[in-house]
Formats: sequence, C-alpha cells, structure tokens
Amino acid sequence: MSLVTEFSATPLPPRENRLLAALPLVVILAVAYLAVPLLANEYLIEAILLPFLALSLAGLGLNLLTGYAGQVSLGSAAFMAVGAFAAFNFDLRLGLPLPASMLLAAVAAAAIGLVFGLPSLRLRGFYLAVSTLAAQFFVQWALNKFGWFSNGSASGIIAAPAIGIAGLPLSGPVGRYLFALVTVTAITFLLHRIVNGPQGVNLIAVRDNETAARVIGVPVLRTKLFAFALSSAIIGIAGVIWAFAYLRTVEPAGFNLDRSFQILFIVIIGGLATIRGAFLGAGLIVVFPLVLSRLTGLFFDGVADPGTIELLERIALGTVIILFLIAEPSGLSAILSRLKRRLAAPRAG
Amino acid sequence: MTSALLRAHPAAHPVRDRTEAQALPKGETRAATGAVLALEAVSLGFGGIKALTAVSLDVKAGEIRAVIGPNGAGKSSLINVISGLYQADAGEIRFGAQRFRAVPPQRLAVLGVARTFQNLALFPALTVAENILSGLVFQRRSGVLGHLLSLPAARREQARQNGQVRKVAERLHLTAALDRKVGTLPYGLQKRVELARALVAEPRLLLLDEPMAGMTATEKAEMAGFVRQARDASGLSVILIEHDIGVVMGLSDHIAVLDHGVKIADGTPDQVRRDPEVIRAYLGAEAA
Amino acid sequence: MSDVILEFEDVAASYNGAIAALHGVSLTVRSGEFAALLGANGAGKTTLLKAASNLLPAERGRITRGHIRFRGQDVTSASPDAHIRKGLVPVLEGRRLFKSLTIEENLVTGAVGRGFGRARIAAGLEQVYALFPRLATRRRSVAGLTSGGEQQMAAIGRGLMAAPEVFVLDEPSMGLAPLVVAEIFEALSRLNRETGLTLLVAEQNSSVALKHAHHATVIENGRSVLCGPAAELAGREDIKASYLGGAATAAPPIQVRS
Amino acid sequence: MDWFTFLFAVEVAIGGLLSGVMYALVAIGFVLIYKTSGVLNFAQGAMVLFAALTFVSLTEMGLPFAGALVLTLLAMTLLGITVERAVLRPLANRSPMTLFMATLGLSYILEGLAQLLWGTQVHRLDLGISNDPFEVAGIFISTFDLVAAAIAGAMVAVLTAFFRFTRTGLAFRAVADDQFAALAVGLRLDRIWIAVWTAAGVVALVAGLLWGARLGVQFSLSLVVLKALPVLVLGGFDSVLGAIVAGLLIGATEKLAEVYLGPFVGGGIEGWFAYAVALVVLLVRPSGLFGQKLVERF
Repeated sequence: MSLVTEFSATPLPPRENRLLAALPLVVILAVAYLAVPLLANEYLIEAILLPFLALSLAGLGLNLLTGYAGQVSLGSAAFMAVGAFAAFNFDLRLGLPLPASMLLAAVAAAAIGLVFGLPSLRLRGFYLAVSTLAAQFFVQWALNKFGWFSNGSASGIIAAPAIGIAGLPLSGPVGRYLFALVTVTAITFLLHRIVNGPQGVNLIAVRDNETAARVIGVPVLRTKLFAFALSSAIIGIAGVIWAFAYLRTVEPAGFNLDRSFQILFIVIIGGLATIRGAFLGAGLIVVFPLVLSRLTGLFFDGVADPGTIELLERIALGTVIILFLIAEPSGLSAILSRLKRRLAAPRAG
Repeated sequence: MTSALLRAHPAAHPVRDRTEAQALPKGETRAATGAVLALEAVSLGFGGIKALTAVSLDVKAGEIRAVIGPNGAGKSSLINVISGLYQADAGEIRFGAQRFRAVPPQRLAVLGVARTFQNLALFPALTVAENILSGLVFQRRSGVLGHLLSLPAARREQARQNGQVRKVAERLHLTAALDRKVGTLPYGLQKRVELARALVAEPRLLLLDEPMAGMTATEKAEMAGFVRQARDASGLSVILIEHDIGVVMGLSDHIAVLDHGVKIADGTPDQVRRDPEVIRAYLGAEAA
Repeated sequence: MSDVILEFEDVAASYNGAIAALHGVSLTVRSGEFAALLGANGAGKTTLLKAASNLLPAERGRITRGHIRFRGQDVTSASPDAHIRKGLVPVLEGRRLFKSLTIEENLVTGAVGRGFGRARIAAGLEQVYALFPRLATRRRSVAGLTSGGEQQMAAIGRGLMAAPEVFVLDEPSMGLAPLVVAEIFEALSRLNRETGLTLLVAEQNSSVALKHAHHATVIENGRSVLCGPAAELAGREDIKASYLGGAATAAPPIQVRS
Repeated sequence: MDWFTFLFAVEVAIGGLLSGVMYALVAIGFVLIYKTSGVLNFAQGAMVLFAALTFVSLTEMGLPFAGALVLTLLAMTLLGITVERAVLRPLANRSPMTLFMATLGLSYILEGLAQLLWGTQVHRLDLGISNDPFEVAGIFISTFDLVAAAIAGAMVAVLTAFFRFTRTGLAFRAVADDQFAALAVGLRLDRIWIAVWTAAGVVALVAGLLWGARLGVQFSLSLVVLKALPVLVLGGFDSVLGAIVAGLLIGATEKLAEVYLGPFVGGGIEGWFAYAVALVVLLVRPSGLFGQKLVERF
C-alpha cells in the first residue's frame, strides 16, 4: 500500500502540456513542408535531405523489427533492393502509376520478408541475425544473375523513370523531395499508431519475454511474422525512394552488406524502439561523412592521396561508433530526452 | 473439439461476478472428473535426471493447493509441465474434460489457465496498464486495421478491456501505478502486477510459482490476501509454490509435498505438518 | 579474538545511481566470530555483502555514503580478486556454481582465483571432501545436474578452496530442506570452532542462524535496526515477532487479511 | 553413374571438405570469444587481415619467418590488450547487441589501420608448402589443402587440451558459464579477456597465413568472416568441435552444389549457398549441431 501511494504524488502531464509537447513536431513539419521547398538549395536536398529521408524510413522499418519486436536483422539492404527493383518492374511492365507501383513493391518486399522471417520462428539472437544474411546475399545474387529484373541491363543497373503523380511531374529536386517527404510522413504516422496501439503491446511482449508472451496467449508466431512483413514493406518503400527520388540510377551492389550495417547503425545510434531515433540516427549517418570529408580535406588535402583519406575516414567511422556505444547506450533519442528534461527543469523548479 | 473448447473456457465471454458454481466446468465435464485440474502419473526427466516421477494431483474448483518441498524437488517442473513449457515423458494432464500429454502453451489462456513465474516475467518497457492488458490479448477480436481505422468494434473492445484492467488494478491496489513503466517499480509491486496480469482474464486455474519470494513479511501477508480474495470472488483454483511454510500453512486448503520428484504427502496443512515422512525428508524432527 | 576484522560504518548504497538499496548499515565483525546478518529478503543483505567484496561496481552499484573496512582498509580501494587474495572470500546468493563444470572443477576454480598451485589445490580438495563427504561421491558430476543441497555445499567448498580468513556467505539456506540447512550450518559452526574461521552469514531463516551465531545484526529496509548477542535475540519472543516475523520454519500460521 | 564421374564427385567432395577446414579455422576464432564472453566478434575477419598483412609485410621487409611470426604475435597481444582497455572494459555489462556493434566498429578500424600501415596492394605469401596435387586411388588431392587441414587439426587439439587440462583453460570455461560468479571467486576478468582476444588473434594469424597463401594477402581476406558465419550458425557459436564439423559439412556441400547445381542457375551460388545449408539444418535442429542445450528455467 505504502509503495503505491508514493506514486500518486507523481503528476501525470495535463492536456495543455501535451499540446505544448506537440509544438516541436509542428515546427519541424512546417519547416519541412514550407521552408525547405522555398528556401533550400539543390545541394541540401540532393546530398542531404533525400538520402536522409530514405535512410530514416529504412531505419523506421528496421526499428520496428529490431527495436520493437526484438528480432535482429543484418539483411535490411536486401529489402531496399527488392523494393527498388520491384517498383522498377511494376512501372516498366505494367505501366502502373507511381503510388500503385510503390504499394505493390511494398507487398513484394513484405512477401520476401515473410519468407526470410520464417527462421525467426525457430532461431533467436545471433543465430537469427546471421541467418538474415541469407536474404542479403541471395537477393543480391538473384538481381545480378537474372537480367530480367533489370530489364537486361549490364551488371544489373537500373535507371528509374522520371516520377510524377497524376500527371504532376515531380522530377525536379523539390518535387522528388516532396514526394519522399509525404511518403515518409504518412508511414511514420501509421507506424506511430501501430506501435502505440494493441499491436505494439504484442510486439514488445514478444521482445521482452517470449515465453511469458506465449503463455498468456499473445500470438507469438503471428506477431513475429507481422513484424518481419511490415518491416520489410517499409524498408522496401525506403528502397523505392532511394532509387526513384534520390539516386535515380541504382545497381544491386549499392544494396550491399555495408548498407545493411549502415541501417543497423542508424537504429542503434538513434535509439532502439523509438520513432524519432530513426530520424536522429539517419541524420548523423548522412551528415557525419560529409563533415568528415570536409575535415580531412581541410587537414590532409595535398598531403595524403584519396585512398589514404578513405582509410582514415573508415577508421574515424569505426571509432565514432565505438565511442557512441560507450557514451550513450540508449542512443541519440535518450540524449534528446535528457536535454528536454534539463530545459524543462528550471521552469518546474 | 471446437465445441468442447468453447464450453470449457467461459473466459472467452467474461461473466462478471461469477459464482463458484458457474466457474466450474459445466455438466458432464464435472461429472467426468470432478476436478478443474488432474495430473495422472506425470513423469519428466532431463538428461538422466528424474525431475518428476509418476506425480498425480487433483485440484478441485475453488481450492488453494500448495506444493512444497526442497529446491530441486520438482515443484517448478510441475508448474512448467502443467503450463506446457515442459513436455511430460509419461502421464496425462486434464483441464476439465480436455486431456493432454503435452499441453500447448499458446492455448493455455484460452483453456482458462494463467500463471506467474518464479523470476518475474513481465514486460519491463510497458506500463503497468499495458502489462495487465497483455493478459487479455488472447480474447481480442479486432486486428491492426480495426485499430488503425478506429472502427467502432475495435474502440468498444478497447474500452471494455481497459475497464477490465482498471477493475483488477483496483482490487490489487495498483491504480496509482497504472501509467508507470513496470521496469521502474520496486520488486514487490512488480510481483503484484504479474498477479494482476494473470487474474485479469478471470482464469479458472491460477498457477503461482513463488509469488512471494523476496517480499517482506507485510508484503507477503498482503499478497496472500489478494490470492484468497481472488479465489473467494470468482471461485478459481490455485496451485501455489512457496517456500515460506508459515504462508503456506495459513493460505492453503491442501498441501502436496514433493521430494526428489516424488509426491511424498498430500493432505490438509495439519496432516502434512505431522506426517512422519515429511518430517523425515523435509522438515526435520526439530522443526515439527 | 576481540580485534575487529571487518567493519561497516553507516553504509548507504545504490544501483544505477538511482535505486537505493541501503540507507545506513553499521556492524562490526571480530576475528574468530560467527556473525549473522538477519532480515527479510529485499532488506539489503545481499547488497551489503556484495559491497564488502567490492562487487557492486560489476552490477552498476556503488557505495554512496559511509565505509566498509577490511583490516582497517577501505574495501573500495581494491578489486574483488585482491580481497580474496587477502582472505576475504564471498559465497554468493543462489550458489552461482559454474553449471557446466564438474563439482571438482568448480572447487578448483576457487583455488585458482586465489592463485594457489597444484599442491594447495590437492590439500584444499581433501579438506572440502572431509567436511562434505557427499561432495566426494559427486566430484565428477556436472554441477548443474546436482541437487540444491549439493550445489550449496559445493559453493561453500569453492569458497573454502581459497583458504578464507573471513568467510562471507549470502543466504546459504535458501531453497533447501530444513534437514540440509542443519547439516550446512553444523559444518560452518565446526569450521568456526575448530579453525577459528571468521564468518559473516546473511540469513532469512533467523532461527537456524541465531542458533549457531555468536552475534547478530538485524537490518530492515536498508537500515540496521538491532544488534546483539545471538542467544539474547533468540530468547526475546517480542523481537522475533516484530523483526523476524514469518521467517521461522514451521511458525504458527500468520494472520492474513481477507 | 560410371566410375569416373563417381571418382570426380569424390574428388570434388574431398576438395570441399578441405576448404571447409579453412572455414572452420576462421570460425574457431569466433568460438573462442563467443564462448567466454557472449560477444559475436564481427572483427574476427579484420583480425585475420590485420595479422596476415602484418606478417607478410614484415617478411617483405627482410625479416626471417620466425622473426616475423614473433613480431606479429606481439602485435596480436597488443591488440588484445587494447581491445580490452578501449572497448570491452568501458562496455562491460552492456547487451550482446551493443558489443556486436562495437566489434563492427572495431572491424572498420582494423581494416583501415592494417591497410594504412602496410598499403592496399596485394601481397603474395609463400609458406613453402607445395601446391602440387597428388593422387590416391585415382583421386587428386591438393597437398596444400592437406597440410592446412593438418595444421587446423593440430590447433583444435591444442585448444581442446588447453581448455581441458590447464588452469587458465578452466578459468576460461568458468567465465563462459557465469561472469559474475567468476569475478566473485577471484578470477581476473581483465586478464582473461586479454588472453581470450590474444588467443583469437593467434587463431586469426594461422587462418590468415593459410588463406593468404591461397588468395594473396589483401583486403578481401577480411571477407572470410562471411564464410565463417554460416559455419558458426550451424555448428553452434560456442562449440569448437561444432565449428570443425559444420565447416566440413558446408565445405563439401557447397563444392558439390557449385559443380552439380550451379550450372542450372547460372553459377555464383557460393555467396549464399552455405547460409541455405545452415538454415535447412537449423529448421530441424534449432540449437545447431553441437551448441550447448541447457534446460531453460522459467
């Protein structure tokens, strides 16, 4: 009894505070939808914002699987590839409008995700993680081996068609940016609803204690497969954005193991089981190499050859990853929470 | 099979304020077994070690049955066999009219059986309310789409289940902690949340694996009160594993004693306390 | 006999910088004494004993106030293995044997931890098997497959292999049949009498602990609330009722609210 | 099937078995670390590269074989110490996933460092082992493969004996079982981690020399992890014996599949076939061939 009364002293946030808490989100959306299209230059959109949006979405997809459902995957890039190549073929062979191609690409990625998610019904932890590499290598091999996927182009390179919706051309940087932004916003909203709803309870129950979840009647198998399918679908859509809005010319080798690890870094560095973590992690992963190459350019230009600089960057990236893990195990999202608390503290006191 | 299943688990259509008689399996099931749970000569071994040897046990409706014995006597194995986490090598487990060699654990909740774990098996990242709610997941009819589209049926179901959560939280004095993340609660309260999760679907049989381990005397007394109250309110049956002999003697109607996987005694607390075999193998002459 | 060998002075401790487990415990253990630390599960006994061997940091805990001194030196200044080499040897709660190792291999790890060579290992094994003959018959058994009583004896044996001068045991009776508990406590008592081994034993089962110990300290909710000669505490029914309630084996049924 | 096609199939299988030994060699390095600390060390491949590159560069600088070997061993010990100090110690008590990510970071650092120190060009490595095949009952067997298998066998024997009969080996096994208990009996975890990582470094050196003599010493050497991972999944992350058996199994089936199945799907299946084999076997035996199967407690 006495234990419980201690908590009644902790006040719940009243409704007005929740409105106040939504304010940053409103500001971010306003900037993203209004300020960026009007003010941003091409470099910002092409080199930073487009890859940021695509990788954020991939991070969201993987975070659903790894963060919420607790199933580690090392094969995310394969599902990006499935999404990109499927949308390419739906567009090429069926002439479907972009949203339809994208939706079908998501379905294709989900189907393949289901197949490669089947081992999760028997395997756990690193055994499962390593087995997801099968998806990585198999998909890459299939796309390279069978020319049909890339319409017979050499080494599997595909060039995405100019995109547009309902006759509205979106092939300029701003158009492609808005297309990516709308897609990412919509999926983020849906995912937020899912993980905070009853399905979210199932996911976290399976992650935190599978045995207990099974005994109390949580449909463990269905929940795991749901996570694999939805996660793959989202990552597949990220692949569509990557191929159609960002790079526009992609090859299977672009979706290699390094890309899979990159997405995993995004999730871990951003913060597992948080929506915003994917965005924070993707931001860091996109911006860090740019900053780094500026820095190395500044210090080593003319001193070291490009090969050496590349090696130095690799070492720096590895070091940053380790330092990050040491400094903040819960990721950038946790740092943000702490900052918010610290900012709020003086007002409360 | 399906019809028998529906009859055997009233929990799928929760009835408020069930009396003891209603909680019993209906008509022919009761006549056939007379027990909510019956174990018949259940044996279990791991790599040459016999964890259980031909253990039989009947639990009647509304009965609190303790299982005691030294560490390694097979008490937890017994609960794990009943809940399907281990598969018996021989013997049979019956819930009402349903017979099993291997209980399918994913159907346990539907069969009207709930359990707690020796080492807390909560979901630390979820709130107390969500943890309790997870005990109702098996009754859920609406799916992801229903929730995403906010369909009326999904909303009604959500509201009904939230009501059930609040009710059980109130009974176990957890209302003030409902919005707290379970991982941040002290151990004693976590144990209570686990009990709430087990009780929320109004099971017919409750398996408690050391529900009071690690509690202070006051907390133990409180917990014992909750268990008795739940039994009195809905007539559920309880299997209780507990090391604190004082609590066991005070709370249970019958006590079974296990030693090296063999049931060496079964009776009322007074019978068990005086049983020479129990004194020899477990309690020791001095303690008796 | 009278010199203080292990001293706890107003010790407070917490885990993860947040969850406070101890709020102020003081007690002293004299050389050659059998001291008991009593209190309900969760009162802080385990944290206190881990703190004595400086094991808290390994679980992200730390002492936030007060001092623990072993032979006059603050224990936080040395690592757990350094304490063992100076004779302060812990036996953890729940036995924590190496489950896939055999009983004898488990025993040997205790000596390896202190850095003993082959001769000391052989001598130690002989001593442990003499104390617990049951272990000799199980020496080749994998520890994870032995009974709770045998595991507890092996855990104690593993500690003895390090030739302790102060032996710190956490809840040796946990989950054991009263018969086995008696056997273990008699062995500990004999070691104390015959070799002068200093013992600090945390116990929830106060009746058996008070029967064998010289001195006892009771802690409640992380604070030491009572201490005195064991015989005196054992004789006071009122103390038993208010501080050690429900812990005695086969006590009269406790009253429960309904 | 006539006699010659049969002989050919046997030859292919034996070739596969022998290359499976090479996979196992890399896998054993993983097992050492996983068994004692639960860390899946993705940097094992980078360690193979680092060790081989260091050794070969030292010999190219004119050092004799023995001298280069000793210096490389010293370098691997230094690496073990550094990893313990800079990675393992600050990350103590963190989740296995965090540690896995850290080893990914470590692999980037090692790959970068090795090539920064010794250059990115391909080095030829000649261990003086003949590469001529010899014939036994009509079947050609590579001498080099056979020597490699013998070395791998010897290494497994040494490791097994070390775990079984030495006090340090006992300490390793104790730590593998229960780290906290190991700490509480006075085992020095910091020294044990250094020893374990150094041992894994030595295994990496042996694997790196044998693989390097075959493929040349270059960046792609660090990709042998991808060959070792399915072997680990199949054999169990914590079993040295499992690594050997799974390595043989995967090596043989992979070579047979390449020869008899590959042509039908356009070849190049070695990238994923090993994973497929591992998955199929695991669907039947979820704990792998030899993974420890302790009874779960609830």
